[in-house]
Amino acid sequence: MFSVTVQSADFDVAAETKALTIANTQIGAVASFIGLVRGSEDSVRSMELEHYPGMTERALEAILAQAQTRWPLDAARIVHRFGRLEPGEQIVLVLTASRHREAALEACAFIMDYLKTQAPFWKKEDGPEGARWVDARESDESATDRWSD
Amino acid sequence: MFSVTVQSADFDVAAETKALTIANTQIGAVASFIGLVRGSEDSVRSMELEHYPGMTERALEAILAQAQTRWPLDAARIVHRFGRLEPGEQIVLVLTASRHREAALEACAFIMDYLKTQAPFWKKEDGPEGARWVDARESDESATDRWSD
Amino acid sequence: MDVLYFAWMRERIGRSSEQVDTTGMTTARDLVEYLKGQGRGYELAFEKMHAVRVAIDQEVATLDSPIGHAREIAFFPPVTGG
Amino acid sequence: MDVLYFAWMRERIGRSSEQVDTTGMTTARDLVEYLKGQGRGYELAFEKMHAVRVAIDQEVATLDSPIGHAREIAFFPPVTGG
Repeated sequence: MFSVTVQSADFDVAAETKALTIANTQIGAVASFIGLVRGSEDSVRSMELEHYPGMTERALEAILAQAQTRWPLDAARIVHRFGRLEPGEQIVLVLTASRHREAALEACAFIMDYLKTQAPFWKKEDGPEGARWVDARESDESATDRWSD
Repeated sequence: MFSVTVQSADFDVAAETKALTIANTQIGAVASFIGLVRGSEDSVRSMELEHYPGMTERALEAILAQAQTRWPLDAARIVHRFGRLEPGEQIVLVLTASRHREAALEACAFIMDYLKTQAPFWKKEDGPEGARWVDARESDESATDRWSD
Repeated sequence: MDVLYFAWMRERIGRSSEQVDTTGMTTARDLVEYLKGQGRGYELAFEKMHAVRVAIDQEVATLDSPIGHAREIAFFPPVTGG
Repeated sequence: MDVLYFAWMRERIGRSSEQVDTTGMTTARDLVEYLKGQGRGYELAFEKMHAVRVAIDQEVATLDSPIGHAREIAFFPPVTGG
């Protein structure tokens, strides 16, 4: 019901949603977020996603555990890819399921905000001027802060 | 890029997501919401969803137009089913796509809140004590109100 | 004028639509007053007016909205989709 | 002790992990000071300490965290996943 997977393969949001909800007809709401590689010939041509095996899974599980203490979730799942990805490809999937929509939607936003600053992934983009490591965004730090109370 | 469909058939969130994003590699974020029929032998055994053909599509399109004025969306879609549905079946899909996750996630929540109070659908649930029309929820009205400013 | 009913209002009235001659009526409320005199089903359908919603030509309206140039007016309870 | 490096820190140092004898070191900062003396690549990797993150046994830590009983310590830049 609460699980994370770090994989190089692509994922299917419909299949993941079905697997998450099929055993529980008390779930009325499923929210999801999918991150995609943005890019073009003139900007990002491909991306390499590095991660810290072992710690990544622990960090993602800790985020799901935190979300469970805040919202009445029936199920949640994170799938995050690593390795080489092209523009338009799926990077990350967050799924949250609850009886009510507010919990599912808010928990989904919360998990993404925390994932952005807590999960040990690093992106290296390849573009017309060569490869460069993506800088962390200040706005991601402040997005995490909005949940602290 | 911005479309609504009211149909009795089921939908596939993966196929809908792909169709929404395939032509635009500037999209970095897709948020989605799926509503499911909650129920069991002891509560809701099935549901009949009635709607107002013509007005329904207009109301959903108006909600997407409102969302576009508030967030920088690249694409969005609503699929809403009508007719007879069993527990666990998908009722509604909202998909929002943007460059950034905040816009996609917030617009998705906004669209669902407005859909709940603005789109002419009515649910009739069939349970162990017969069929009954679902009452509108006070909390849905207040969820819409939180967006007015 | 086409008059449409949905959900439990449709069930109480026993039909989903009908033609009504609205000559002399100004607002949706006038139409409601006329319909309430058309039998027990109508009376029950319009019994709790706080639970009655109105759309004129498929746009949300109020009981005080003018119906002069409308082609279609619909009555229904608060919506419960999503 | 296993010491791990990720992203541009790994590239600057030229390796993803190594064994370091941490006898006599108390905190992650002591380990950094030692590593900075191991060559130009290490110096560059630890040049901007505000951009260096530490994990001890796969848990987020700080430079002042004790490393006494740790099996694995990792250094990496701010994360950019999602």
